[in-house]
Amino acid sequence: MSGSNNGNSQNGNGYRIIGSRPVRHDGVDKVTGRALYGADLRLSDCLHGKVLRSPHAHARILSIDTSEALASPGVKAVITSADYPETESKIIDLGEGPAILKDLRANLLADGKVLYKGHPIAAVAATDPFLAREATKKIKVEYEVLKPVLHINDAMAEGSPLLHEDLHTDSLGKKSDKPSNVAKHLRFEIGDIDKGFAEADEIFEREFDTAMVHQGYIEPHNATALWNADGHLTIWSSTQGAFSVRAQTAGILNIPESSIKAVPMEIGGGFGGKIPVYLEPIAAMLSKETGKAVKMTMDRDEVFESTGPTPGSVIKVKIGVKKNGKITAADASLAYEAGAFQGSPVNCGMMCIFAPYDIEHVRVDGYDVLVNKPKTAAYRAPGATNASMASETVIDEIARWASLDPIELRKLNAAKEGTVRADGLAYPRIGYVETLEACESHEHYKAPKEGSFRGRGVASGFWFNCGFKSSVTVSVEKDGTVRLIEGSTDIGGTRTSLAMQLAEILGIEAEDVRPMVVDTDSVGYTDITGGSRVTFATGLAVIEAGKKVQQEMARRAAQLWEVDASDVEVELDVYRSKSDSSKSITFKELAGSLDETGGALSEQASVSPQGVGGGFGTHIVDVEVDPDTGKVQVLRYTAAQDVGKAIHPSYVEGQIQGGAVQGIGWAIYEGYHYNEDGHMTNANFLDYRMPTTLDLPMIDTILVEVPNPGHPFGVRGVGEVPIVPPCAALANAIYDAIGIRLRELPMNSTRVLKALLKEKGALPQGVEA
Amino acid sequence: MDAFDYFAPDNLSEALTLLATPNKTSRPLAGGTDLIVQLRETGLKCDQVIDLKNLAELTQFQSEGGKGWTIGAAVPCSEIYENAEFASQYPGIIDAASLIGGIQIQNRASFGGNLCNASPAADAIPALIAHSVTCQVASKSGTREVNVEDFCQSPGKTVLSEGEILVSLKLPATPKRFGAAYQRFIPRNEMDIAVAGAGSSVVLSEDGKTIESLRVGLGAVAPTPLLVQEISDKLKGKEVDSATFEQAAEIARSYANPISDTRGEDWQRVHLAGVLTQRTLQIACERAQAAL
Amino acid sequence: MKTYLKTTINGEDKELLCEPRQSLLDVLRDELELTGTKEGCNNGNCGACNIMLDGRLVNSCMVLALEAQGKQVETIEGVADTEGLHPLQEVFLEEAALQCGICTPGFILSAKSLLEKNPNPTEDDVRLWLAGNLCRCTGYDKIVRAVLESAKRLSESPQSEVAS
Amino acid sequence: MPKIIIPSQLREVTGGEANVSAQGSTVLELIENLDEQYPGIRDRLIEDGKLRMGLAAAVDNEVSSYGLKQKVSEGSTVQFIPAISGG
Repeated sequence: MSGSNNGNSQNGNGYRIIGSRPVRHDGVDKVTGRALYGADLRLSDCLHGKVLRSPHAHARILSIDTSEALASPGVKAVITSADYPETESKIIDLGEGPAILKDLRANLLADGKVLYKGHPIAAVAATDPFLAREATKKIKVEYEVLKPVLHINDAMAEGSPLLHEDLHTDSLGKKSDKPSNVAKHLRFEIGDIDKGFAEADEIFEREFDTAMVHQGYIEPHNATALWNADGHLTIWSSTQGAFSVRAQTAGILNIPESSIKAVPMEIGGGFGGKIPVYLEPIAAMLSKETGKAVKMTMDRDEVFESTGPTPGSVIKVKIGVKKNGKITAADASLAYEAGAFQGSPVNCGMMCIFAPYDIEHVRVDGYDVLVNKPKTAAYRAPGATNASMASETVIDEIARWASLDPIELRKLNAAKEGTVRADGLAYPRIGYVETLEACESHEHYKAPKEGSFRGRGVASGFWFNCGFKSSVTVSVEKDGTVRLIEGSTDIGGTRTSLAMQLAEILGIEAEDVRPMVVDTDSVGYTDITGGSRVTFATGLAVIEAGKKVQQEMARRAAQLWEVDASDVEVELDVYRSKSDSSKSITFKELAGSLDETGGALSEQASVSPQGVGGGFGTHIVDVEVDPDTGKVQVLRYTAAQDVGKAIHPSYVEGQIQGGAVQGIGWAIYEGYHYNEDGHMTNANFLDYRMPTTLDLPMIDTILVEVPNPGHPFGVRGVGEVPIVPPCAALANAIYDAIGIRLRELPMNSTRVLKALLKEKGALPQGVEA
Repeated sequence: MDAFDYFAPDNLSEALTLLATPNKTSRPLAGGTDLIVQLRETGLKCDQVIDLKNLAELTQFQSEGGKGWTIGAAVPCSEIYENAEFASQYPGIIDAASLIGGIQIQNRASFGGNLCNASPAADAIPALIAHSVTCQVASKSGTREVNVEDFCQSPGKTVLSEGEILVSLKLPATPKRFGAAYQRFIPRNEMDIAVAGAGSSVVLSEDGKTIESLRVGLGAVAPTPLLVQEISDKLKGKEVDSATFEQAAEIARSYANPISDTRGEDWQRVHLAGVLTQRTLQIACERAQAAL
Repeated sequence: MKTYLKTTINGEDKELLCEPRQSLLDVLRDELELTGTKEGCNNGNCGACNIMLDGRLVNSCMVLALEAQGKQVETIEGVADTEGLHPLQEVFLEEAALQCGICTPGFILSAKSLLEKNPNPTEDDVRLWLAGNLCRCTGYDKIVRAVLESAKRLSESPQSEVAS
Repeated sequence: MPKIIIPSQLREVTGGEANVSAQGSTVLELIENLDEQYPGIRDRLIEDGKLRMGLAAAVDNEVSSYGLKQKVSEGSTVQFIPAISGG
């Protein structure tokens, strides 16, 4: 086990295991190719399913004729939304919050209308994937093609084509009289906004437009379902939450959750995009129809066109500031693309946009806007990156206006414990200022900037992280090792961060803990892996179960020594009799005598914790812009983040590096490109450009540790914060390099070149700026 | 991908016979990095795939003893740039061979395949134009030579007629005081297809101060790759200086008439045609001067 | 129409019938149940399906299975041997150079072919060689460091060439 | 009596008041009591017998997952904020 005991985090203190860097438990299978992901599953006598997807972005379905497909070679079943069982329930619990059942169903199999190109219409099960795909081409669908609406401004405009004729804007319970593409309007307000702007010496008002982007996980979605004659349904799939698969599938198919066993396979990346189900209920229906197992996988273009990218957005920001740089008022309007059905994370963007700052007068409006694009889903701190691109760019402008160093200005206005956020909640202990100070004192920030067309940018970001529910079971083996059974699918090494917390409690080595992610029949209810919650919340369940094991072991020692349990004390892994110091036994030895002291030892714990610790990050980036081509090259990147307490520093660094690079891709390379028919023209990894090794420098990380009081080890969620600052950091660095403010994402070479040529008045005529 | 039959003939005449099989659509296969994607994603009609990688004529790669080199149409890019002797004489070709896709693609993709795909993006072709490459075409009735700048006729269409195969590329020996370079603009640093590309070659005077002759090829800025003859005619004899390079860029821009698509805007491609011409001419001259 | 294929995979001769339209990736996974080679995009843009074909690193999704007739194929399953993991596999674990792990087999094959060709690569050499392998979890930092560390460890290790 | 901070969009029902107080020991009782003071506010907060979809109750700055059944003590402050999800 390499790595020092306290890790290299800033203030390692007295832990044995926490802060060290043990090798992950599930690693060997992953580096040898033995780990089983959803597509690797081999069930005997298994059919293959393929989906027919809409070629139109907006159309009414007049008729569907599946007869010829059903008669095609090897085809065993064809289903459409008509095959959904009857149900009266309107709202179902996703295991992560409620969802509208009618929308969930219609998104999986179109019901009357297709609302985005790629919208599933029917599904075929056949003896092999080639035959299934060929059969989908034999399904005859008659459409009445309608005009698609693709941009937020068009969707919100009067007289825009309506995606749902019966949808009225909901303003916290009040419905608009006319139907609209705006599903929801939300507003936060603290203080008196007009008074705030009246006190300002200068007011900055800017508008931003960001493109839809995708999580980009390398593993396409997959699901295999087997509906037994006894009505019991087993689902194997790549998911961020097996219990959520169970909840959604049960709701959609109107069957009891208890009749479903969801088996989470190894997951090949998710970042929020594998919380919703896309294939599981379809595979289940095909399996019920055919009496055989049905396996489905998506192609890469299906993943882009038909799963859950994160919303593009139009954001207006207005900030009032005094000459000394003190912000007096902040007002924002955020319009997010919900896609085909309501439910964008605009509320989360509203809570995060001014979160790093202590501002007395704040108003934020949020609009959930439907457009003919796939239904958006969560993507790592969903909604926060768009918002931070807007606010942190204006904050940078204000710093230059007030001739203050960008970090100075942020420190002047920084949120601290007790600061009230726009949504009205006051912060507990937080570490934002500490991240600013970490950057300010870092060598990168002090390094001189040489070379022309080079610039340095800074930006901050916040994410509140989640708690939700988790359960674990801990069993002691006779050889003194411990089995940790838990239900949190492991994307970023959480098996190890949980095993380390258990080892710390029991005073044993991390290698002596066997963490296992199991199916929904084998562990207590556990919510999705998401919201950066696993090391925190499932960690709390591990700690509780670990303490119960320790107490039971103390009772076993007492039994062995025939003393009263209260006479036994434990220190690390040694149990000792207070009254007779000669009586002492290690955890390992005691485990060997479990049979004589009462038999097997296994403890369970379920938690639904509060005390969730929000996280802040501040990033520094150096860029060079090629003035002739507009290409932006990232030269250096440093990310400081308040991680509370880094349990396994390597994996905390990995989360920060991965999140930062996704943010860099979002900032300068990635974006959905639609033609005017609403067809995505870059639904592949060639033209949907995710950063490669050659586009990036090393990503240096600074682990700032301001412990979260809500967790015994001080743990805060770390996974989502790092994706929030990069877009604005790059926008500010590009400004520093070429003196031009870019307010559209992606800031790709085309846009940078256009801005450069416009600046020199060299933009060819007819090219609108 | 619809079903098809697969053949891997080991001699050219059998390959030509197979390619000419009546009422069957036959497609030649070299590296496959274009063909397999098209079969899988565009539903390209195909009854037979004829794998040409066992044909000696298409996998040959050797110097013709001072009279230039021959590269088989199916030779993968990596094999080309791994040949040190070749690399020292044809820097522009090496630039092109080592830029296409990642290592995995370069171990399969061939110049022949790139030419036959005739994509307007034409990733490697401007470098071939700069090096005055000629294409050796064979059919049942014999062989013929086509200048590489004439090989692509329109997007996806080449000069090859029914039953003809591109067998190899002939590269003339590089004259003294010769320099060449190829660059393409891609948004990332790898894995992208060219938004615009330019290949330039020069032969300098004895003192290395003037350009005796030059060739500039452009890619992704017109339906087919272009040899900008006007640059060769107008700038012959000019000084090796930025004014000349600027003139060349001006002429190059005038020949570019690109489309706008996912990868780039039309005005952007026109602008880049000029920038890349300027840069590759400058590097070509520097390389030629270095060899004086 | 099913066609006979005979090829050598990780040193073992394999014979089977397959359809010409099946890629080598399809055959490895669906016919030979060697599922360590992963599909990420099926059009040559992500490297998750990397294998060695006659000593060359290729995307197996872009190779028709029948093109492997009589050739040597090496997959992730052939990298470790009875003595244990290849240094790259060990260092990837020690340096936390993977998170979800779907891209890891591709990166191991890719890095191994680099080190066999260039035992002492610079950071830029590594980044250029690995540009054809996409990863979305790690941001590449620890992967590049792991390859550089493996190069050091391989050059220091006195014993003979590791099983390749 | 527990204090309640009225969400911006419901201040039209409370005559522009942002800070009010009400009687009750659970969130449900508080809302029932509020509705007596400001008729119509109950239906803005509750739908099908539960807190409106996408809404959560926060008591003394802690977001509760128990919705209407969340207990509230005399000195507490209750707010209604959007329910959050993760990615």
